Amino acid sequence: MQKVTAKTLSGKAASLLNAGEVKYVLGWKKGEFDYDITPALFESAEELEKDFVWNDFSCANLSKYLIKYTRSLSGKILVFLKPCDTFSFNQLLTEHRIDRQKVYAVGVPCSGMADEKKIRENADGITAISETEEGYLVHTLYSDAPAFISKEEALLEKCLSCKGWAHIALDEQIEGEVFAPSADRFDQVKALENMTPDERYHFWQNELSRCIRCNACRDVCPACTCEKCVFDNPNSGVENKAAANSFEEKMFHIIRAFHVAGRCTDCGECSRVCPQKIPLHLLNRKFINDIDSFYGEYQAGLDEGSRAPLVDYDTGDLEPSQVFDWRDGQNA
Amino acid sequence: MRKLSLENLNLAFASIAAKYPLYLPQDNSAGDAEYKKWEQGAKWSDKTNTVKSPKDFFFPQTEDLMAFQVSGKSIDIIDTRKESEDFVVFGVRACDVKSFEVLDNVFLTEPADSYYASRREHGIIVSVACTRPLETCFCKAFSIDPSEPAGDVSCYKTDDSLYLSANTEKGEALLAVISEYTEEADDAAVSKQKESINKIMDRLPLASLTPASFGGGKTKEFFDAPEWKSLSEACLGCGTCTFVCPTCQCYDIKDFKTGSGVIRYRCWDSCMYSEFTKMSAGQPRTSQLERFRQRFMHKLVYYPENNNGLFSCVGCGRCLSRCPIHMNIVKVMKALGGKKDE
Amino acid sequence: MPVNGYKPLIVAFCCNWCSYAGADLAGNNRLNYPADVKIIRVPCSCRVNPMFVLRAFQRGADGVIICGCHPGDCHYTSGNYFTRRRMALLFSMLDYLGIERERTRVEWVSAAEGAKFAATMNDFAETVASLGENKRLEDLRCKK
Amino acid sequence: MNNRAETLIPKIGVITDIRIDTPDVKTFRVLTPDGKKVFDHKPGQCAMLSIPGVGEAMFSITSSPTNLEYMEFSIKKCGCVTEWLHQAEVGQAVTIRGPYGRPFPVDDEFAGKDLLFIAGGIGLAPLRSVINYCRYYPKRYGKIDIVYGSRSMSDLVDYKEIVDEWVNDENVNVHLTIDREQEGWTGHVGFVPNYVKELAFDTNKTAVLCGPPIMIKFTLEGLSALGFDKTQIYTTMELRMKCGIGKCGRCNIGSKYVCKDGPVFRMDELDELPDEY
Repeated sequence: MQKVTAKTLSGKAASLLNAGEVKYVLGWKKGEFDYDITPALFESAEELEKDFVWNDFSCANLSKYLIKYTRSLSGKILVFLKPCDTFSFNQLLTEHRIDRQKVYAVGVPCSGMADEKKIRENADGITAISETEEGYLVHTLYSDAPAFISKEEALLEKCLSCKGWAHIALDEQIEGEVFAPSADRFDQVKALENMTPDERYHFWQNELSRCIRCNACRDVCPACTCEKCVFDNPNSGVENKAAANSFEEKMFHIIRAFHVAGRCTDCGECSRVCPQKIPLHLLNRKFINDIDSFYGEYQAGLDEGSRAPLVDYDTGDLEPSQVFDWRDGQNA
Repeated sequence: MRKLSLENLNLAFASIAAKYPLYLPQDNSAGDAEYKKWEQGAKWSDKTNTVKSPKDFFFPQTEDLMAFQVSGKSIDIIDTRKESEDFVVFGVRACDVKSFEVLDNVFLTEPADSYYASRREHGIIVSVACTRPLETCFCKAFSIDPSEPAGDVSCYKTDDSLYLSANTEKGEALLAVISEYTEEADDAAVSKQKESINKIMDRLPLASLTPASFGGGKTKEFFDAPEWKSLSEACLGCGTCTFVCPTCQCYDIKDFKTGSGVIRYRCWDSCMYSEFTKMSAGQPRTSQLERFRQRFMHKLVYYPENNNGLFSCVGCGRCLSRCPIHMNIVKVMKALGGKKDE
Repeated sequence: MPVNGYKPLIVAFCCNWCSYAGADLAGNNRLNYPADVKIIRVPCSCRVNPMFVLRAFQRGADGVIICGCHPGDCHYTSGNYFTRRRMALLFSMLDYLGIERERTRVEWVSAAEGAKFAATMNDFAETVASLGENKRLEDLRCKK
Repeated sequence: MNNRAETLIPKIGVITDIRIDTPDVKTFRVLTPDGKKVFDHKPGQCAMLSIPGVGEAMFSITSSPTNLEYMEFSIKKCGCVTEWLHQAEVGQAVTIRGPYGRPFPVDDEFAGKDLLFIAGGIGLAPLRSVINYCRYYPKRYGKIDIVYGSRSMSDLVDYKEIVDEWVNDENVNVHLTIDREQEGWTGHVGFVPNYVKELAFDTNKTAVLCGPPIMIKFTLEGLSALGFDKTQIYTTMELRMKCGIGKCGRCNIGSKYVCKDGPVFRMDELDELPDEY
């Protein structure tokens, strides 16, 4: 359950709208059920009153929409950003993808988001989800009493290792308690590194074989902002939608992750939206972990204007041939 | 009606698999169901539906159409088609069975698509009634009864048994393969199950959804509706809805250069993708709004117009649970279709 | 360098200014290196996009080596520094996906190092030969 | 299985002649490898040409069905396939499948009518087939008027045929125009829509339009101003196609597929469809 209420946020937005400070509000809109929330643009206090929602399912990172809206709309756009979303926002500013003048960024303290897919796994026919301090009461078609799932069990993957220690690059911050980080985000990466190559190969072969090449991971990614994606270029010889074979799957996922390496803020949207639940963040985190350990710690989106590691170098950098020995030494 | 004790289910699967490739929804490592080839020890998933629909069996995501050998100025066409063999798809839900009819209308109308037709002829479909429809299910809106699934064989799974009845010759032949494990039974248990399914159907959150205001000839009515703007606004333009949809049938034909020749293959395409209609001469659908509108207009207006009122949606609910931004046909129907009642 | 009669196919991306000249020198000096090393000349080692490496494997390469000027000697001042970072990350990622780490290599070979070029190729071909055919990054459509 | 009518598997064609029409339009003659016509078609229909590894694309068949020897395609260089074709030489094999689409109603609505063909630029290519068909059967149709315009003299497609044959056909009136004054040009200068208005055609004609969208738009306005009804005007459309048989799902305008229900549409039919082309 979020500490800050939807009322607080929509009230804030409504007053700015009414005062003429902003013309649009980019937020989350409620759906048919308690969990199917859609990013949406609100233009009036009435719309906010009717449809605005802020709860544990307001997972969507809204920063990427600002590229589109700052280009197509005239007038200031209020956007609600969770602490982790602000990294994406700041990275987009660094890359000059957003017209900052058109944005009124409001930071929202977040108490951690819930993963609808995790809740769904053990509940058929969810009719309602009520949020409590400790977790969720899941009402279904098939049991009279609601099932309880704790906040920790239902937590969204990215929130397990929350990096939301601070909001950055904001116009205004709503006061409130922020979720405290827990797990080391590189645990799973290290676990995979410690497997044998055969084990790793089979792990990824199994995960990537489910890929249906829907491109949702790419399309949702706030770092994937090319005007024309290499995968959409028919002359590149890359499959952009055919799940042709395991080579193409690896090719797509390696290149997708590589193209955002050094710019990926680890916002976790790719894994969240994957219809086949492929742990795509483990590819991105591998690059982040390698960058951190080879070239020094770097958090994309933390400092506006910072130089991404892949467009930078040091004359004393590690040689590719030394990478494995060096890392094995670190892990030992 | 034949009755198969669930204790003998694996033996029955083994007998079928000895004769035909047998595909069955099984749980994968991500906790979802997917169709996989049956092998000894495989467990039939309890999930109501698979992530990918079984349309893959008849209209695979990627398939080779032919090959070419090019030398100098000359071209040889190589027919790479292989003779299909009979196969069994087990555990298909009523909505997905209906989706084959929707696809048939496209692929089997003249000129028929022989790749699809041959697989349809060889596929034996065993459907199963839904005892646990989900909150995202709305097949009833499209007059599909999950307690009366069609297919070559229909079956009903109770706590201890599987009740099977053949609807076609292919189905009879399949039941003959497992006859040693089945016995004749009356339909008391099945009637009871149907009744309970129908009760659940009435309680579903989307039970009252209806496509009544849509249908052929309504292009003008809906095409310029202002609602499309807010509905499509958050759409990412990915292909998730299309690729999990059992009735989406758009495809692309592309060439792959192998180094020694060329393979011409077909793969699923999505009208949500920006290059779907892109030509060197121009782009008729320049915005995501137009692409988004195309997908739903096709399902709710264009397709019924060309197919005697049949909608190109079966209410399986896959897009409801998989869309990254939770925009789906139900929201579209409610936003556009509800207007007239007010 | 056949191991049990198997000869690996090696793709070597060589920068125009140093390594390609190094390969030339190796040839002029009649130094032996396997004929199954296919050299692709690139203006600078940093022209090698990660996709080139994957594409080479797809098209049947069993090993991919990228050769450029020694760090500090790049014709374009800093190109090979970028190569170094990119390939370090890419190779590490390939290893992470369970693809044999010995199939990829970066070596710095100057125009004067004909002998180093030949020795590098011999050594790499031997290493790759001992791994056998590339199975984990193959595309069956290209194997006909 | 191979005895099925297989529509996605093409036949082999060979380019036996290449004519340079304009700086960016070439006309290709295609025959089977043993020198026969690949298939019969009706005026206005299309065929899928492809070069394996380059791509497949839909082209209107420019030659008339009454030509029993060969088929011709006038192709403007504008994308991958067309660029490749433009550098091809005589003897090059291509793959070809078809014919696709609904032809012009030459046996029904056109019969006995005076015909008015209006084309701009490469828009003449799809009309050449029907024009020559109607010229071949002069008794079936009334007078034929052709208004054809292009950017310049050198951009007029099939100029030789127009001058040598059409102009000399007593049943045909040819009205040529180019966009700007040019040395050596004694004909009309100006845009097609204005020229159509100037020519003030009688409204008892059936009109057929093909050209860039902007030309179509203004010519339509011109024709309406002259008193033409939408049921008297036909056009032929082009959208991206992959299958040619109404299954791949991309060339639709509303519920109609251009490859199957078109490419020929009557203007009042198009009016019923959403404005998305």
